[in-house]
Amino acid sequence: MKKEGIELIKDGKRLDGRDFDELRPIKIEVGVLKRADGSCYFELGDNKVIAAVYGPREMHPRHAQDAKMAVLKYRYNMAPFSVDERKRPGPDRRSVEISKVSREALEPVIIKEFYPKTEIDVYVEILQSDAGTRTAGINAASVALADAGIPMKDLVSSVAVGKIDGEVVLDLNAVEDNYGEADMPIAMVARRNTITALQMDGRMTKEEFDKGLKLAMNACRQIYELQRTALIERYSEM
Amino acid sequence: MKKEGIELIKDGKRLDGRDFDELRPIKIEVGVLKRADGSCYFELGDNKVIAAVYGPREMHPRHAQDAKMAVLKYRYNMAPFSVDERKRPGPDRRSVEISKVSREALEPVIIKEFYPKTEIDVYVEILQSDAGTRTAGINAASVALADAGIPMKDLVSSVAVGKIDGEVVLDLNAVEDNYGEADMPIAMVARRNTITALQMDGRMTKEEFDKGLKLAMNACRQIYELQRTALIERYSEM
Amino acid sequence: MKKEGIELIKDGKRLDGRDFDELRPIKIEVGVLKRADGSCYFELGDNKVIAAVYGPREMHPRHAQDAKMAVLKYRYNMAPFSVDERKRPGPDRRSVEISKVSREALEPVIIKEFYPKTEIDVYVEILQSDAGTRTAGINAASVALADAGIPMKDLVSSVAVGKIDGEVVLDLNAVEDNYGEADMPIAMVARRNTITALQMDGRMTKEEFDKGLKLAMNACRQIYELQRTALIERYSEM
Amino acid sequence: MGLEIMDDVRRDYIYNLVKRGKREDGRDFRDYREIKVEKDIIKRAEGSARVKIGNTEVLVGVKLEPGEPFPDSPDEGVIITNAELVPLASPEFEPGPPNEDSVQLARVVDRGIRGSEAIDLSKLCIEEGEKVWIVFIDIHVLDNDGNLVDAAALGAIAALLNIHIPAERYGLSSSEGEDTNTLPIRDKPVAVTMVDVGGEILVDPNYNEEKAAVSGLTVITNTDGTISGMQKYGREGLAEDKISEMVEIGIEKADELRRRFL
Amino acid sequence: MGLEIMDDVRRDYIYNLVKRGKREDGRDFRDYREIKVEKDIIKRAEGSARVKIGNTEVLVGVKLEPGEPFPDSPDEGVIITNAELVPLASPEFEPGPPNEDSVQLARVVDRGIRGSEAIDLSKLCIEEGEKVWIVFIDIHVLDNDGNLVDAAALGAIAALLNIHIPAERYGLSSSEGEDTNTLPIRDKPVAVTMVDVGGEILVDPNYNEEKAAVSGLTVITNTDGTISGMQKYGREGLAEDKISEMVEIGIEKADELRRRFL
Amino acid sequence: MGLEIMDDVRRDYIYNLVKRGKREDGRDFRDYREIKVEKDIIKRAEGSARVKIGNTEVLVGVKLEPGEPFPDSPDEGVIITNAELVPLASPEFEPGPPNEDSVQLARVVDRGIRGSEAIDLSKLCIEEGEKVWIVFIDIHVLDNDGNLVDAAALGAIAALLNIHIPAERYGLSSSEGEDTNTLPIRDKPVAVTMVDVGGEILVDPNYNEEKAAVSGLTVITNTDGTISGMQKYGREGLAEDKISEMVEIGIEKADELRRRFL
Repeated sequence: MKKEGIELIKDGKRLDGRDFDELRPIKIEVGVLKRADGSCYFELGDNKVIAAVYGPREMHPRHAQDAKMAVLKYRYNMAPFSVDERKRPGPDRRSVEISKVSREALEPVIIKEFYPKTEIDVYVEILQSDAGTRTAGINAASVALADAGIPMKDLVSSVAVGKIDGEVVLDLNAVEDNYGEADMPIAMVARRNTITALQMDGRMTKEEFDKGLKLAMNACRQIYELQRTALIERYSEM
Repeated sequence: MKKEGIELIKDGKRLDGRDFDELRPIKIEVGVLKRADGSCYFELGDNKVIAAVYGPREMHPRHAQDAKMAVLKYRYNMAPFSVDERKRPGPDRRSVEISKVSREALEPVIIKEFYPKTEIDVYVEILQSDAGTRTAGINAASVALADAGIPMKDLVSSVAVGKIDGEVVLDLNAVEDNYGEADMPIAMVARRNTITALQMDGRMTKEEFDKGLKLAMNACRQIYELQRTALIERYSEM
Repeated sequence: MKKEGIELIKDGKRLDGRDFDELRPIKIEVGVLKRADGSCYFELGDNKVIAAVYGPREMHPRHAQDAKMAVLKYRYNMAPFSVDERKRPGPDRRSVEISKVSREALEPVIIKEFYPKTEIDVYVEILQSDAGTRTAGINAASVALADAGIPMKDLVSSVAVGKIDGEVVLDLNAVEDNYGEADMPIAMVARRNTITALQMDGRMTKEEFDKGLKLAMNACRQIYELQRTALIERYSEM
Repeated sequence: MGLEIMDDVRRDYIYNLVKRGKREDGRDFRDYREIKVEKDIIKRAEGSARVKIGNTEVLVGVKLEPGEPFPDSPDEGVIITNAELVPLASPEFEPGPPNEDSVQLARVVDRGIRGSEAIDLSKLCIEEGEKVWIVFIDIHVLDNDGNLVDAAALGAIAALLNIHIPAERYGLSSSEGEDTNTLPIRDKPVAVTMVDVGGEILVDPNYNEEKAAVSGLTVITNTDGTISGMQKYGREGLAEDKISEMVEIGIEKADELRRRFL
Repeated sequence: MGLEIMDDVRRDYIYNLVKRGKREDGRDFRDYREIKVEKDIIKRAEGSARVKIGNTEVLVGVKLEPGEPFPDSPDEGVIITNAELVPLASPEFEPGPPNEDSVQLARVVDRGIRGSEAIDLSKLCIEEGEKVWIVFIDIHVLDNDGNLVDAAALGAIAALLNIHIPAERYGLSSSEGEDTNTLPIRDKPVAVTMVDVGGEILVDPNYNEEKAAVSGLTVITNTDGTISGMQKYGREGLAEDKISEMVEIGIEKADELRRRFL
Repeated sequence: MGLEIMDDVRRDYIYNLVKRGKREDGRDFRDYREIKVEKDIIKRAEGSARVKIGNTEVLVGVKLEPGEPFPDSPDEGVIITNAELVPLASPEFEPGPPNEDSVQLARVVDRGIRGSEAIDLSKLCIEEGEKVWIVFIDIHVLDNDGNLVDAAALGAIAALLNIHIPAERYGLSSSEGEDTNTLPIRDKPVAVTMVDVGGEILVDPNYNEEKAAVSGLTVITNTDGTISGMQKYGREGLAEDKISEMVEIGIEKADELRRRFL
């Protein structure tokens, strides 16, 4: 599905000047919304996303409650103006799948047993998109969950790797994603080396995959530190 | 949004021969439907609308019930053949907004505390449209509520004023609405001088607004008398 | 609605070589699905349909339960690839009507009083269509209900008759349906001579109708024997 | 639960009446309630009719708009029949998309008009393969006291008679003679609905009779006595001879309605 | 039940404050909360603005895309205003299609822009009857602490100012001078919302004040002091003189906001 | 509650079996159940395949119809992959629009076909920017006893092989040689799904094993051993080395399936 005709690597650098293993600039703000129980604004290059957490709160309808633990819900949503061609409001197949994968990315760290019969709602809004919104969303959601005081075993960090002009590189931007050969978003509990989300499309050899996975895992560890720092700053302010 | 190029006032009269402060002919019939608890057929010029009331009746789903009072619902719906270009069946954004505004127009007079946990349903069908359907609908609904025996403090009466060819006039018809400069529907508890609905679009000065409001309030008092007369006739028949 | 220009009968035979009163080849397999409580695969010429039955099982939502008997549900659904022009997934008006008529075709034989508050679900999937899918579906559903052990007074059998080139003939195929003059599907409790479904479109005289009805009833008796044989074989295997 | 008991009581009441040869409103088994047909009451529609059968009231509006033909009949107009069981008409109707009852109502009426070929669709082609007239037949139910099908079918054919094709409104002038702007109607299909209560055939069931019946049949017939549509209803079967009798009654009553109202 | 009691308590609390001439956050009755307007924050949009009024936060993005004109105005662009009350913004918002609150929010903002004729739609025709620019004004609510209308309306007009028509992206080069690629804005409608609590008029109600109010009014006014949109809310009526007073306040406060932020 | 207890019992049962090196149906951890692939069984489809993996049964039909290209690839055909989890196939499937499970199933299969570039979309252009072939891949699940992904993916590629482009039906004669009417397939992506139960990797999980597993992975690989799609599932994480092992198994098993069935 990748298109050809654009040189994405020149003189060993990517079009935006990054090295192969270099993340785009990241900005994290915690507790940016008043009404939500927890929230986080997350920038990854030109991606701007915001996550809010509500709950644990009573679950409706009742027959969907789980008597043993909280139910985690996750809604990934793109603002209509977040992409070049206006996105029609409402869920589409892509956002339904991303919501599922993102929820499963976070589920392993949440101690759901503390709040039976309740639901914990994670809402992620993509305000501006430049490839990588699902990973930015998971990063934001992870921090927002912590900000909401949801009991968690650890934070989840997420990033994509991909293949452009035959090279395995970290954190594709939109041009690289459109003209590249493969894209692989992952999520990870950075301090436990556990992969909680993994998707891949495009074409890669096993060796490229192994290399990409290592690259992504390293980057997740960097992101983890930024998430942690942002939370510490937030709570030292308070 | 108003288009130009049609002269709407000639020799001090409107295209249909009316004076600036003149209502279109009104016809009211009470109790026209058998299955409904209350009903009213209302003509305003070429507008033909019918309102039915059901209730108070048990409210579903239960969690939407109000333990202290009845819940009023209002559904404004246009028949597909009521307008020049066939209207697709089902609610659209315009009808959703009109339903809300119309419900709020009637809410102040209904003694909802008498029937906790119930709902009172008002259904308004627009059979033929010629500008002014929402006001005709509120007038019809008000009479249908009385016909259904719903306890009310008073009747609500409704009419629009607007601005055409620079003049503030009463009760725009479709041509006037399409080529005029402003339209302002209001609803009112005529005997209490209380405005229960007010919308405005187009452009008016404050002075025009004041003048229009007085014009509308006077017309509501006329409509009130017609509503009252129709109800009295209905009950003297019985 | 029938189109003209194709000769459907030549030398007293139909285009596919059948006599006027001849059914297309029928193939019945019972118990073809593992997860369903009962199932049946049914071929009628080029029609391939499969029916599954689930239940009696608890009915949701509860307020839709019938305290005195089971509720029968029936869903007729065409696979997107079952017709020449891809069918968009999901119910359309045709399938909603067919589901209703098919449910009513089966209702008279099901002893619903045995299972109050439950629902019995019949799901019919049309995998390949060649005119006659609703009748094939009813035949399949009837056998699947028996396979599921639902208590029944008898089996229901179904077939269509129609009019082509002025002749009343049995079991129209797609070409005959498209270019013919009338189509009349019926369902019947074959051993009781009771008609449980009857629809007709096109144009027929009363005499043609009478003739067609007799033709269809005879064919239902044939189909009944095939259904019965298929069930007996299934249970003698077990 | 309360409602279910009421259903049983009503069913027994109607059943016992019928067993004594009577109907709730005093009619004979083969009689229609009083029928009123008013035509051309909706200005915005190309054709319209309000039909009352007793307390049942249905408004049918017909509109014509240019649109795309179906790929398999590029030179023919299109009929779209739609029924709205708006909640104004009955405490049992709920707002929302069409359910199986409104779909069936629309499709039975539609089938009668199609089967009779009442509308000459070949006259509704504007530009082959590109643009044809879409005939929207919208059935708007106002009061449901039973037998919506006959009221809707009668309203539909009444509304279709005498329709002016709105060519001017869409800038589609007809080059030929002036009568090309009239929708040609070639037949007058009429629906007659009957139910079986206790083995008796009741024509034109009212709401209570519909509820008490175990089965029913609509027979739609044409000016020449041919049948152009049928539909059986209900949770019980019908014997062959009963159906045959119903078809005969249907032809006879349709003829009567056609002469009186169309 | 618990929640309803909370509602009553809050209502009484706000009411009693107002009766003593006070507001929850210490403002005067006629004062807005602190307002911040940031423009052009979304790269992918042709125009955007983030508006904060106190803790209320709304993001408005404007996009232009080629599309079909309405049949009755073949040479004019089209405005489509949409509001999403995404569940991120409030525990009371639920995912799903637009409900009456989001529809009303979008339509009131839309009415102000249309009524003022702020956008010269005749400049947005690409090919008469075939292709015009569609102006999508998308209101994305991020945090709801009351008075969404004023924030959304201010965001909409702020986002509309200084828009570059993306003709290149769609291969639609403009033959004429270069300034034809700027969306011409002719007026700056501003919405001012007030509520009635205990007979007092409060400008810019916060969430609790909205809940405590029995009625409210939005007045949208233009640079020349004319009115281009109004909407009354709530379950109680408003007297004529109260409305008249609100309109005057609306004109005055809009003027102030316009000068400060647009 | 009863059902939840059953879930626990089943989970323990499967877990304890695995801990003793066994599977419910006696297979080895790396074995597939019996697989049957039947091709071209649906006349109305341009291609079709029925795949059985044990009791799991999936029918895939492929249809080609002319339609509009995407604006950003005006000279390429379009693939639309859709999965219906019809309620016939499982007591857990409900009628209605696609939910997250059916969407994920369709998208994972779709990704494998796209990633491998199995279909040469540039060969599916009819008229640049105007008309291209839309390839509808419809996955119809008939019986769900686990591992729908592998069955659907195998069915999709099997159905895609040997497709005749229905140019005649749409009056689109191909001017060039006759083999232009065959859909060119350039690769044969095959999906292999594995789950983790108690730290062991089970290939081709059946329904009970899926329910007992805490995580899983689908690996889609091509003829040359490259990967063209992956998806992790489940409420627990997977360690790096476990994923690496799964990818190796995936490549090996895909090769086996490809040789046996494609």
